[in-house]
Amino acid sequence: MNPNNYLILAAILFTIGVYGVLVRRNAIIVFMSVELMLNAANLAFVAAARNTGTLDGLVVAFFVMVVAAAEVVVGLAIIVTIFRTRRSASIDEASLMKY
Amino acid sequence: MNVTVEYQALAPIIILLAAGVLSVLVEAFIPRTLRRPIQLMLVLASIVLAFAYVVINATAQLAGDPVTNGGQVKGLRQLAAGGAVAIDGPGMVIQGIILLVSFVAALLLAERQIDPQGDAFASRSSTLPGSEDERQFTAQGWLQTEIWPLYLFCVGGMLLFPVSNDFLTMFVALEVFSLPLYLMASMARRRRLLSHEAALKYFILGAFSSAFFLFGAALIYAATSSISFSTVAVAMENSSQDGLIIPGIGMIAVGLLFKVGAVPFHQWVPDVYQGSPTPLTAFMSAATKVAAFGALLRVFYVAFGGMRWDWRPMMWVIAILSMVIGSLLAVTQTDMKRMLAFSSVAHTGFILLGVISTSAAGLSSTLFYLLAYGFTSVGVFAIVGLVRDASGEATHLSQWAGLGKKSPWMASIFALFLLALAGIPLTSGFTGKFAVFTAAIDGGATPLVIVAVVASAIAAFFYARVIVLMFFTEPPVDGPSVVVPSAFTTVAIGTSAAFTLLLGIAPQPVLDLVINAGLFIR
Amino acid sequence: MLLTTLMLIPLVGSIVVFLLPAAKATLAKQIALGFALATLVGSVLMVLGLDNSSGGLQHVESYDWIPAFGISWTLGVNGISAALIVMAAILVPVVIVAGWWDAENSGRGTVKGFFALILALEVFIIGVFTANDLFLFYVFFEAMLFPIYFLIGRFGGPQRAYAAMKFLLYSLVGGLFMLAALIGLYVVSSRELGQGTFDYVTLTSLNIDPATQKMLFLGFFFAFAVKAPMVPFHTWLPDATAEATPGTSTLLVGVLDKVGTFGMLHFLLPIFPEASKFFAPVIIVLAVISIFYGALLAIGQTDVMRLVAFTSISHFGFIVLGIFVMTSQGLSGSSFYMVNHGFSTGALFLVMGYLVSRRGSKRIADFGGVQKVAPILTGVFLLSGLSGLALPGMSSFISEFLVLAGTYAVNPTAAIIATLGIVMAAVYILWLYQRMMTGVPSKEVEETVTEISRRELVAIAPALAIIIALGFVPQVALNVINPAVDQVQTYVGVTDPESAVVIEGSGS
Amino acid sequence: MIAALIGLPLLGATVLLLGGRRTNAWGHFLAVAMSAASFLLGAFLFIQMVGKSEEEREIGQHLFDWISVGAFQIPFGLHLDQLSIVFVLLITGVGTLIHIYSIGYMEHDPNRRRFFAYLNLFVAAMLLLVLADNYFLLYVGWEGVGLASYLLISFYQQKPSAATAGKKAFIVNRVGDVGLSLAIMLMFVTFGTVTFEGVDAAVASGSSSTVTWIGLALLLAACGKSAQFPLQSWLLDAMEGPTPVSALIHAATMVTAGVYLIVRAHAIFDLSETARTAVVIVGAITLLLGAFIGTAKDDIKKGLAGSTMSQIGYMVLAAGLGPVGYVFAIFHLLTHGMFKAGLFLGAGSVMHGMHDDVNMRHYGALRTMMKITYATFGLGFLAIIGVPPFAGFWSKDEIIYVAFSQSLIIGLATLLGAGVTAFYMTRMMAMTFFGEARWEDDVHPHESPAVMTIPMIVLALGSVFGGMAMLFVGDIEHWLEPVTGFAKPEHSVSHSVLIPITLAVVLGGALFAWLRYGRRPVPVVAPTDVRFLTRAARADAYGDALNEAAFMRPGQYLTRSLTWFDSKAIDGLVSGLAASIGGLSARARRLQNGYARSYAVTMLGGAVLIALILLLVRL
Repeated sequence: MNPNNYLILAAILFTIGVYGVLVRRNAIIVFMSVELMLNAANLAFVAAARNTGTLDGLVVAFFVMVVAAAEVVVGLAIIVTIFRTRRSASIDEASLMKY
Repeated sequence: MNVTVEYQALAPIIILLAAGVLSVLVEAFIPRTLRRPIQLMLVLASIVLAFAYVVINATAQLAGDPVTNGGQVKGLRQLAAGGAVAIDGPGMVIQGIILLVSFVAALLLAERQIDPQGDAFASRSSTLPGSEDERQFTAQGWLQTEIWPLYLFCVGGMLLFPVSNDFLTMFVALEVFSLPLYLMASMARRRRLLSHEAALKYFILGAFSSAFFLFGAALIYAATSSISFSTVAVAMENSSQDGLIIPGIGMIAVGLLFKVGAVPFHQWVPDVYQGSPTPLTAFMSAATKVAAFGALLRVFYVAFGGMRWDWRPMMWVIAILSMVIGSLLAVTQTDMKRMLAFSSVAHTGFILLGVISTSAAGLSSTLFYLLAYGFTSVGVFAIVGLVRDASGEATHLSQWAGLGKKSPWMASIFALFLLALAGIPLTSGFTGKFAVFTAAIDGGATPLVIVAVVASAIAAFFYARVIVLMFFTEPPVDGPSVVVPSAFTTVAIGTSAAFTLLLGIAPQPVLDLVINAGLFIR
Repeated sequence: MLLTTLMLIPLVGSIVVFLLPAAKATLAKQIALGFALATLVGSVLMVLGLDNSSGGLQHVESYDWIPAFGISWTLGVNGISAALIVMAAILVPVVIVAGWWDAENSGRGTVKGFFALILALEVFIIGVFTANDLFLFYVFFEAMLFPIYFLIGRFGGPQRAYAAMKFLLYSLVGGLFMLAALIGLYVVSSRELGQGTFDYVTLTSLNIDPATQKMLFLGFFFAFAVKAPMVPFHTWLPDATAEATPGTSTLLVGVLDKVGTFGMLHFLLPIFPEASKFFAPVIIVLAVISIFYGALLAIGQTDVMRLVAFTSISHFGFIVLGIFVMTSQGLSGSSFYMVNHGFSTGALFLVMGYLVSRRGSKRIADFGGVQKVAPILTGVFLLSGLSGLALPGMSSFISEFLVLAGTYAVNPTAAIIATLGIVMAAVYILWLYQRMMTGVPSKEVEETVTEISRRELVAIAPALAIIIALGFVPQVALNVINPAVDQVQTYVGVTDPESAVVIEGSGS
Repeated sequence: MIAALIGLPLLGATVLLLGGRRTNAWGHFLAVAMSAASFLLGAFLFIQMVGKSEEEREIGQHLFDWISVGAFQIPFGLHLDQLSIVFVLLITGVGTLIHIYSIGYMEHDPNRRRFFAYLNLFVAAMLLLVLADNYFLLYVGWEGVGLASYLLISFYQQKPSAATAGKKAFIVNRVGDVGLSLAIMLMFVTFGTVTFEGVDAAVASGSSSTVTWIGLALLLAACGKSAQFPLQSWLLDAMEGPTPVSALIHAATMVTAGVYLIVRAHAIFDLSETARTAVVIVGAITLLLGAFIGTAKDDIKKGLAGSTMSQIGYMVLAAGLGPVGYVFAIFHLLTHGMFKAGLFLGAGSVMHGMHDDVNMRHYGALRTMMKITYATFGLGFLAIIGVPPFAGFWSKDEIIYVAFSQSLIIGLATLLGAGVTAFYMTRMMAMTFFGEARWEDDVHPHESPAVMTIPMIVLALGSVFGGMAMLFVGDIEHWLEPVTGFAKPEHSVSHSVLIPITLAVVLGGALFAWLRYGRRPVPVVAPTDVRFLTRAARADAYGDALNEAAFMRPGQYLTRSLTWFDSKAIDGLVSGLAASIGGLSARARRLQNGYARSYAVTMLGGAVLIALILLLVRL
């Protein structure tokens, strides 16, 4: 089948991720949506690598996984701190600073 | 294929990352009492050393045109690490600026005298705000040194960011300096809720934007079958894949414009600047902008250089939005840090003027502006950190009334920084503005300059208002006072002030430097 | 070196005064006065050193400053700037003596600060009139604002913060547009010469295409019109003068605002000749409007300081008029007018200050009958007023008439309308005199208003003496000014209309 | 030599003004001395001039180059010729007398020193006016006398009426100055010079329209200074000043400067029929208007002021008649200078004796109380109404004669004027010196001291013999001819016919007045049930009302509305702009609502925006 479809799929995943970020209140899920976006990018890279027959895309994919892992560590740390203080993981509650 | 690693060229980056690893070990194994001096030594030493290497490399580059000698170790205008990193004139200038600024900022972070409770960071980030054990730790006067490894990794990432020559390296560098920033932002000693909130917002939005960046890179890769800027540039010339390239450029732009804090990707800026520990705000406002603009320049001059006629209009709009909205929103701010945050958004717009003119003049003027702005910005936040009352920093504008009476010197220096931000002659800010405006008009962006002028006019109002507040208004009873800092902060403020004046009165040497830095390597 | 030295004298003075301990108020005043007088001597020597046979720049000195942008520290004077510098150098000591106690009376700020600021201001004044690198000019143009800004904001009246802010913002906005035009000019020059420059003489030799000229002209003109100030960019001036101390107002209106008209004369005409000719008709109309607008509003004021401010707006109308008719009489008249106006308005502000400081009120209605209690003060008032209404025999009359005659030669209508302005001048001055000085003094006036003190008399005497002396021997100044004016005319490429030619034009 | 004429009184003024109180004691003597010295010098120069042959009589003194800008070259030069010398003598002569008189009149005034300083200043300025050798320098003297007049009218500064009158005089004169300024500008742009010599030489080359315009501009100037219609209104208020001032400035000298200007600029008027006609019309209107006002005034000084207007009207009219009239204009000016000064001093003396009361209805029967005053005033009275052989007769008769030679209407106007003059002067005599005493109780009329009466006597002698002397001894026509030119009118009613008619009219007027005021008792309070004409005359023929309606009211309205406009519209616009920026900012802040997710939305919007722009560019 046409490998371009993988790109399209990636785009769809990315969009879903964006949508998740925009509509979900729970910080964890928002964060998961971001991860989804990253992975969509990964998929795109891999697919593109397949298309173009170059390796770079694959390399990128590995790096991105690592980076994403690091991001999880930092992200969860922050979210957990917030959760422990506010007893809720809703990112809308973190809105003391405005205007 | 065998990849040779040009260690000298990469030395600055390597030094800082290595120092970062080292300082993690220090945290792990050295007894608490000794940590601070060692860490401090480590940080300052590594930065100085890295700077020294940048200087060495630069001089070596000026020695002769190295591109000819096969990209080998000697002449350092070259692609390093198998083309993943490009150590060239502008890159090195940016690195130099980052190192200078981070050195000054490090001094601020090391300050332990202005806050009676210790430094600007939570005695234990893990404790809950307002919880019993927080009170205990504070009472026992616990002080952490854990920011230092983070700081080192952050600076290291920043050094890599503007010189990385392919999307992967750039993405990694982006994350390497962003993640520590997210963490440090959450570590304020006082007003911890705000600090946490800042960190959360910064993190979520930062990750969001970097995802855009990454996906954009993927699209470009799909279109050009390469992630290396130089090859991408070539491939774009004759590529039919507009469907991929155009969105690709757009999404990469989103990622980078977020970091520089351009409208409409700016909304994190005020919140994060306000919430973070003030010394860190100083660091962020200066270093992050510099690094991010370095990367932005490289991507849009090198990778998308051939497409400038496509992306320029987009940048025009962003620049106009940044200048106008930044200045406009600053007018009604009541919190000093937020006001400065919006002013920094406006300045992003001004710097974009230089980027847009896509010429040698544009490049050099942008570099100059970054240096000028970096120091002014560090200095201004450094002083904001000094104005305190019992509850900590007094950042509400009304609390600044009559400071000119209480401590004329600090007030005068602060006024100096404000004038520089407003772009008044004989300050660095004016020279910078002048340079970018010149480049812009030369590049045919006269309308942009007109907008910039109007924006500056609006901006002049809120800077002048602060001066009126400090000098022409009677101080309130029980108003805050300017605490006397230790040598660290004093030196930091002094240096910033010195640079702000120097670059205004005798900018020629620096101008020579940025002009001789030449263009990006392709 | 001469001019730089001339700037160094007050600069050193300013620093010395500033470093004095705050307690030593009197010493600060004496030192300030000393340096001001030294500057005066220096500037007089400078003028005596001028060669009146040439209208070009003299005492020129030039050092590279920021070669990257073709910016240099280029100073030089011609007759016009020289005359203005001397005028300023005379006014500064006058103001220092007149404002001997202003700092204390304001109750805010330190005495040494007040006098240090005044000297600092003098530095920039000399700079702005001598700078012949446009960038340098701009730098001084902006730098000048801050001493005044602080003089108003620190030592001014109840509304001082507002007034200072308004003054600063108006000037900054004007300056920013000038900056844009300045950069534009730089780019144009770099396109034409390869390497961009800000050098005045070089720029006058450029031939810029008319469309660009007009754009750039407007940028500069806006800044100068705000400074001058011309209707409708004038509203900052009355507020500023109403709040500032009389001395500050004197320097602000008498000297600083001249930068606007000086800029038009020295930069706009020579560098943008076509644009100047193109816009001249519009500007002439604006100028005539300013003359009447200022006069009428002066009549309508109830606050003495505001009143004087509006009379100045009217006078600036005359100055601008003379500049843009571009005849030798008009140009020389305007240049001479700038000098005279410095003294006459200065005298007015100072004498008003004397009255206000005694009575403790700026409202005209609070005065009346002063002639009974303070005849000498009244005489001084009348003399200043008469010079303000350009009484024949006083220097202000000669300059005003030169402007009108020069205008008539090319634009009779404007001249005729402007001439009606002299009637209104009489109205606003004499009516003011009648309301404040004549009649039977009220109880408050009798109690508060005392005869002019020796110091005050000494301060104001030079200004009045000069006005009368120059009315008798105006050539002293005109001989210095004329060559420079001819130079300007050659730059613009205009000549005076032949009287024969004018017969047709005038027959209306 | 000539400069000294001006220099002496100027020196006096300077010393007195700068000297301050120190000079109080002897100040007035210095002033008198300076004025007298100037007079002697003038006399000396006059004798010298008489000695010379006609060509050499005109002498000049170039002091220095005053102004030189491009073609605008003005010398600081003086110039003495047959015309200026007679003025010099009049000014310094009458001036000195009035200085002397003032010693007595101002004896008890605390500000006497200042008064004498101003008097000297006036003499100096007036001399500069008549001695200048170019219009621009003349302008300085012109304004100088205006200033002196302003200072002296509002000399009693604590009196609001005086202050107002002074201001009014100055401002109205300024309107005239507009004329003078424009005239000088026109001369400059047309002929390239403003010296009398240069203009006279070049005037022929000017286009007729230009010359006419110059003439009209000069006429406007003359109207202002000489209180001619329509700028007459200030003169009556000017009587607020001390009486010697009224005598010197507002009767004898300054107010006649307009006539001097017209005669001096005769070269221009010679060339422009239109301008001359305008001058004649103005003169005719004023002479009737002034006389008309004079008929109803109860204030002795205002009556005389009206008379002054009217007499100057005669002069202006004569000047407007051209070469046939110039000399007689000057002739009448000189005689008038003497008798009108005498009359004013007489009035002053009366007021002096009547506690400064000026209302003639409180006078009456003073001939016994003040014999000298009565005599001198009477002689002046005979002179002004033109009874032969008194001074006024000769000059006025000549003017009437010439007027008839030019046009019947003008002639009749002058004739009528003569009649009315006789009427109001007789009325004045009757009300003041005849009839029954109507004094207020505490008033004890007494003759003035010698220092005051002597000048009056001298002037009285002048008004008796002055006319004859100038006409027969001085042969004034031919004396002035070289300067002004002189022509005998071609055809006119012969003197032999005209003189009887004139005298008849005069006698008629006098008789009518005598019947109304000499025979019948004069009510102490002015009757209010009077005819419109009387009311009009009392209200200065509504001149002020007109000015107020035409200029003051609209001016005040304009000022008020502009003040509003300035603060509301212009300043309002600016501050409105600032406010709107603030408002905009306050509203825009709301977008920064603190929710991370909405920030993300904004970012997405930004992304879309960027994509759109990129695509648009591609299209």
